[in-house]
Amino acid sequence: MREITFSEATLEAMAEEMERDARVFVMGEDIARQGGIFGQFKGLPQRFGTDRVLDTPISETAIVGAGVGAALAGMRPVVDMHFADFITVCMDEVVNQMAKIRYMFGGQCTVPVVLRAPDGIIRSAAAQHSQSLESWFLHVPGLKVVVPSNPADAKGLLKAAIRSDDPVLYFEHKALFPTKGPVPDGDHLVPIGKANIVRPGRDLTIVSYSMMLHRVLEAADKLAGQGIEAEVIDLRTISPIDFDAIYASIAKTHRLMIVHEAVKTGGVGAEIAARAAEENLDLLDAPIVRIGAPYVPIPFSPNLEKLVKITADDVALAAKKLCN
Amino acid sequence: MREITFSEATLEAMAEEMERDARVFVMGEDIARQGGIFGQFKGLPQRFGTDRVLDTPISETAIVGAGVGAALAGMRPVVDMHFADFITVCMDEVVNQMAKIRYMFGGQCTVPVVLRAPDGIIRSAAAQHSQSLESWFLHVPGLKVVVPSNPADAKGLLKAAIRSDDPVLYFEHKALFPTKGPVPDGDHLVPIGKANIVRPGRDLTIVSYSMMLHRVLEAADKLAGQGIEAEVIDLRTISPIDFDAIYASIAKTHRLMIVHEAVKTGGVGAEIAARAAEENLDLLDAPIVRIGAPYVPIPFSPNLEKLVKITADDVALAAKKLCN
Amino acid sequence: MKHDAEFLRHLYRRMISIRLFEEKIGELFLGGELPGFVHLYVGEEAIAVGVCASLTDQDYITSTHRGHGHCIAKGAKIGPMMAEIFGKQTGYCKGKGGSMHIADFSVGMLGANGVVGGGYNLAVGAALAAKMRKSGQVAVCFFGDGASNRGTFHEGINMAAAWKLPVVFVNENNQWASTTPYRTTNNIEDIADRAKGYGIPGVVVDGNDIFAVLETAKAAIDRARAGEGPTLIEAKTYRIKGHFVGDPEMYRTKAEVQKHFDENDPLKNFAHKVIGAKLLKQADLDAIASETAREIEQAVGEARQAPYPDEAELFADLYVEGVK
Amino acid sequence: MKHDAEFLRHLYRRMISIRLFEEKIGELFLGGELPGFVHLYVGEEAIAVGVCASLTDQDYITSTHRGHGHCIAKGAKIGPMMAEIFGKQTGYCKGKGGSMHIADFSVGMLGANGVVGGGYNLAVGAALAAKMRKSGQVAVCFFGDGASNRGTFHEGINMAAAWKLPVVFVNENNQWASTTPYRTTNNIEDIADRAKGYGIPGVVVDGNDIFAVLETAKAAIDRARAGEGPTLIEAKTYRIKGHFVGDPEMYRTKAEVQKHFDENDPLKNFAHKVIGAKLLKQADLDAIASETAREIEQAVGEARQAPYPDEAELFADLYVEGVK
Ligand SMILES: Cc1ncc(C[n+]2csc(CCOP(=O)(O)OP(=O)(O)O)c2C)c(N)n1
Ligand SMILES: Cc1ncc(C[n+]2csc(CCOP(=O)(O)OP(=O)(O)O)c2C)c(N)n1
Ligand SMILES: [Mg+2]
Ligand SMILES: [Mg+2]
Repeated sequence: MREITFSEATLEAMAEEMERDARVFVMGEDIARQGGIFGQFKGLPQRFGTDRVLDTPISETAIVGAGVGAALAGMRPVVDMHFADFITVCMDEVVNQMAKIRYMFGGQCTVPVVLRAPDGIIRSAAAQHSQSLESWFLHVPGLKVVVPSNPADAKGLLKAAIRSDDPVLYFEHKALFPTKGPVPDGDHLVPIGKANIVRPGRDLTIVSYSMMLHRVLEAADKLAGQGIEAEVIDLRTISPIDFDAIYASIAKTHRLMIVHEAVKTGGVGAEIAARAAEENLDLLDAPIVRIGAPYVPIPFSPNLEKLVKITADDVALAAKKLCN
Repeated sequence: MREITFSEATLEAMAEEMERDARVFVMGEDIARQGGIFGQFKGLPQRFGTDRVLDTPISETAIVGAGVGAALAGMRPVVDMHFADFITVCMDEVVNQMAKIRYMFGGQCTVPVVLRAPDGIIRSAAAQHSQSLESWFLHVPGLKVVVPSNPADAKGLLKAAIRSDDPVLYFEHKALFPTKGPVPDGDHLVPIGKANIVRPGRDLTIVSYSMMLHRVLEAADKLAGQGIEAEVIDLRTISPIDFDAIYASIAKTHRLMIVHEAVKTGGVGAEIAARAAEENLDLLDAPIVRIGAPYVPIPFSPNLEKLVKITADDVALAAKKLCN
Repeated sequence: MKHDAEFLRHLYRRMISIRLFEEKIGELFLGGELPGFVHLYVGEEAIAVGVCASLTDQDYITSTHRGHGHCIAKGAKIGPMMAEIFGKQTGYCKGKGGSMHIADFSVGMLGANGVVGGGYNLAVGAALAAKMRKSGQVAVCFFGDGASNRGTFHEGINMAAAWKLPVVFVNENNQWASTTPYRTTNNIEDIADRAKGYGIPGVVVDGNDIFAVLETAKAAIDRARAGEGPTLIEAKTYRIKGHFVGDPEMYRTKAEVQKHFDENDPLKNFAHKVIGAKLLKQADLDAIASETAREIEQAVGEARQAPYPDEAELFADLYVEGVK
Repeated sequence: MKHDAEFLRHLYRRMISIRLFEEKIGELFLGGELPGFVHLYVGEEAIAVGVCASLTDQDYITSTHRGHGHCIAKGAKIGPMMAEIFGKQTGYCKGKGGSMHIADFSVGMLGANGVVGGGYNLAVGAALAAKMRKSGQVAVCFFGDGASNRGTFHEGINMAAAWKLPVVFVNENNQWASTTPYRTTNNIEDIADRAKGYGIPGVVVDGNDIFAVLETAKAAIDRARAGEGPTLIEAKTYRIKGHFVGDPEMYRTKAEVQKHFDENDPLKNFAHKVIGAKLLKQADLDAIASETAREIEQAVGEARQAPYPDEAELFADLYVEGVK
């Protein structure tokens, strides 16, 4: 299969969906002239015109609010957050409008907005440009949240998100944009809400997503060398979470670990662990282990930043402990 | 002990701390002329002047942002959110500024702001005026979060919050304001970070806070009539959570249930359950049960709203099931 | 006066519908029949009706917490409005929205909004959709004097001005934001002056004179439709009723209110003018009023009889594509 | 020209410090020595220095992502600034903040800000504190043309105007918000015109002429100190360097940039005027420049040698009162 970057994969998704459906357009800061900080919009204005690829003012409430308004008026907007950290600036538009409008209005309308939000740690971007905030949105009924880890899923989930009649938050890890991977030709779609077993195993289940999936896969390689076979699940969607896949796996492995880059406390791992401990405690032979960032803002200094990043060794070590 | 309302208790706390420290002031919408929607600021402008009790424009980013700025300049502001739902409007100020400034700047300053946020369901206020959003802030290092359930704690925690050099979010349930309870005379303080065992028991531990604590206590009464003795813990603070208190209790009861009004998925209960399943699974003889709101925005119609409210019967039923 | 009798009757019908509807709602609320809380549009009828008279069902409006008048002016039906405010299944939002979240997408009424200032960007987005489609549709955003201090005012109007979107921003300056007088939170006499900061026309109009509103709004709507961009209209009026029904109104005197009503009642103004110009007779107006009153009585009767939403409806209309 | 030689030397020292500091930072960054990303203030020196010349260490400023110039202008030391940008323990923020979060509270520099438009309300709050204490302090908020479209601009300036706070808003209109030209996102020639919407003075000044800036800023600062409220100053300038170091600058020609620099370099302007007026000699300027260059070289040497923060520092300075 051809290999392209994550960034190119999202670009293909955008182009194909904009081609397919004239109602699809995209707006955000520095996406037309610059092509996006990560090149993720490059060439779209040339192809679709700056009427459908709009450089906006620095006005996040207008970007998201107008996205919702355009959706109510029949369009299918993709809005870009520049950095996921700035979703804080328009939380009202996301939480009180985008998520609730259809329900509050008794189903009179749909809100087919996709909100793209580059997140995660990259190169000492420090406390206000490095956050992974996806777990907040688990707690907000009305949204769907996807978190691709590779180019194929990046494309397939973005296309699915654009076609979805529900609002979808699409968190894309900044450090993933330049990474390459195989992407099927043609109209490749990945269903929202379905996890992916990326590595089968019998000794423990490791659930992860986005960037951290790669740390987990490295760890799984190491563990295999030490006789421990981890089953690795890429969630792909964190709202709704595919608990069927998780439960099927722990029915086999009887051990569960969850790994994400976001702060451990109150992260997605909390919901997964809690739900497993509620619904399937019998299946488990050991405590449920969560790995996430320590309880601090992301520090600037590279040697401190390193301490909040999760490594394959962290994962492997914890997995070994869990399997003993 | 004298009995006063929750609203009066917070008013005493404000007055005492404003008396004690000239740097303390309060600002928000409709707090001076109106005295607060729940009467919680009544009389303060008369006593301290409208220079220290300020009616603001409808500008939540300015209210919180200026609170943070005033704190950086040496004041001790209390800022009022009117309704907790509107914290979404100023999430950047709370999450990216208030919580992170001290850390990012290497401890050059303190940020002694108290943010008061009336939350919870009351009288069909519907999807945008009924939310309980406290769990988001568990996930934000740099904040402390308190959730009083009764007048004495309301007073003691508010005084402690105002005196704290760290930023504190103070969530006060709208339906609690008119409720009465005993409040000690004098300089009553409740330490941030310490839970309260409000009812001892041997059969299961029920952890709760704010309004739901009362449903839990009602349930505990019912359960006692059926031979089940629940130990009830009022968290009082949800960031940081007093895990010592929870673990000491489950070491005795071996059963854990968490009850809150917020949406169950991604709620505070998730963190508590996950942490218990990680650190003290051995202590538990049964699944960890969480009770929280179902996964929908709060509907307007009273008969639907009722379905998202947790009752003492819901709690008692789940507890009985858990103890069998 | 260049309007024909048919059109004048239409205007009066809409205005009196609002007046009688609101008075009935106030009565029902005080009688304990309505859930939630309600904000009445009494005294501001000329604004919504005067503006909407130049709109078609294909045009959009966004509204506020005080939204009944906007609904009726845009052509929503009394029956499903009344049912919605009762929280009944037959309401516009199937009882899920209530007074603060009432909407009728079939006539382009994109919803009341519980978040003050939440509507600007929805209107901007609807206008953006219209511009992209070249459909000739116009969006109108109604908002209060208090709302003019939300950041969304600035972000929305700036974006609309920069992109020359077909949107009209209609400020209803009723001198009060809840308990807070206009001039204590704004340092300018006329909100319309803010238009200068966006390079768009800003016009002050007597909001109690429907003919003045009609003319001003028509010019702005025509301008928007012609692709010449947004206008900011400030309609000066006065809030005759309390902020919400049940407001003790400690912050102003009854005499002040009465004086405003006596001098500026838009319905009296209308009657005076059309009867003076011999275009309609008092008897014409009375006939319309009694017909309207009957319609409202009927709506109340039907709403009382209508069922609450079935409990099975709780999860309906949250997602288009199912999530459990 | 009424300034004495000592003062002129002071101005030049600050301006050339910024210029040489920024050029050095650019070089170090391209050499791979600096973590994170850096935004340079080259070409805008006259603004920060001209404004801060009328402030004392007791006065406050808030800054932006492009904050080095504001730091130096306010009197921060080169050594700890350089160390901070290297991420070292000896930096102003102990390496936790970096370029985008640099602060020096000892001279009233309340911090750079990674959130565009995050500074307005911090300045408003600091000014509120000053007003409450009647301390005579003034706060200055620096912000970009792009930032002028954030909602916080509106909320902050409105609150400051309504409350007549001692704050001066200084817009640095360098014609670019990252890759987006000013006039594509703003429908007005002069941002200063927005002052009309708040009933405060709005003044345009040549931001490349320090004497013009000095005079305008002094008048505004005096006005603020006298209790007459805020002023909005727009200093017109041009961004000479890329948005960040490493910016490929595909969105403009080198010739355009060169033209602006040739015609408007604020340092050349200054030299031309003071030498022309025979107040200083070229040799005076050269001496200051070489002294400054030495100081910067020394700071680089020291920063290189300085240790990274100890790993034990990770959790330090998050809370004042410990939380684990
Ligand atoms: C973001 C937000 N802040 C505060 C409130 C609470 N609130 C509801 S209505 C209101 C006053 C609104 O005044 P105005 O905009 O003048 O509208 P009016 O009520 O006069 O029609 C306030 C403060 C809210 N609903 N949303
Ligand atoms: C709220 C927010 N949105 C977007 C960004 C990304 N961003 C950083 S700098 C910048 C451009 C700022 O332009 P301007 O305010 O003119 O300042 P300048 O860089 O020209 O000094 C943008 C869009 C951000 N940091 N914060
Ligand atoms: Mg008003
Ligand atoms: Mg700029």
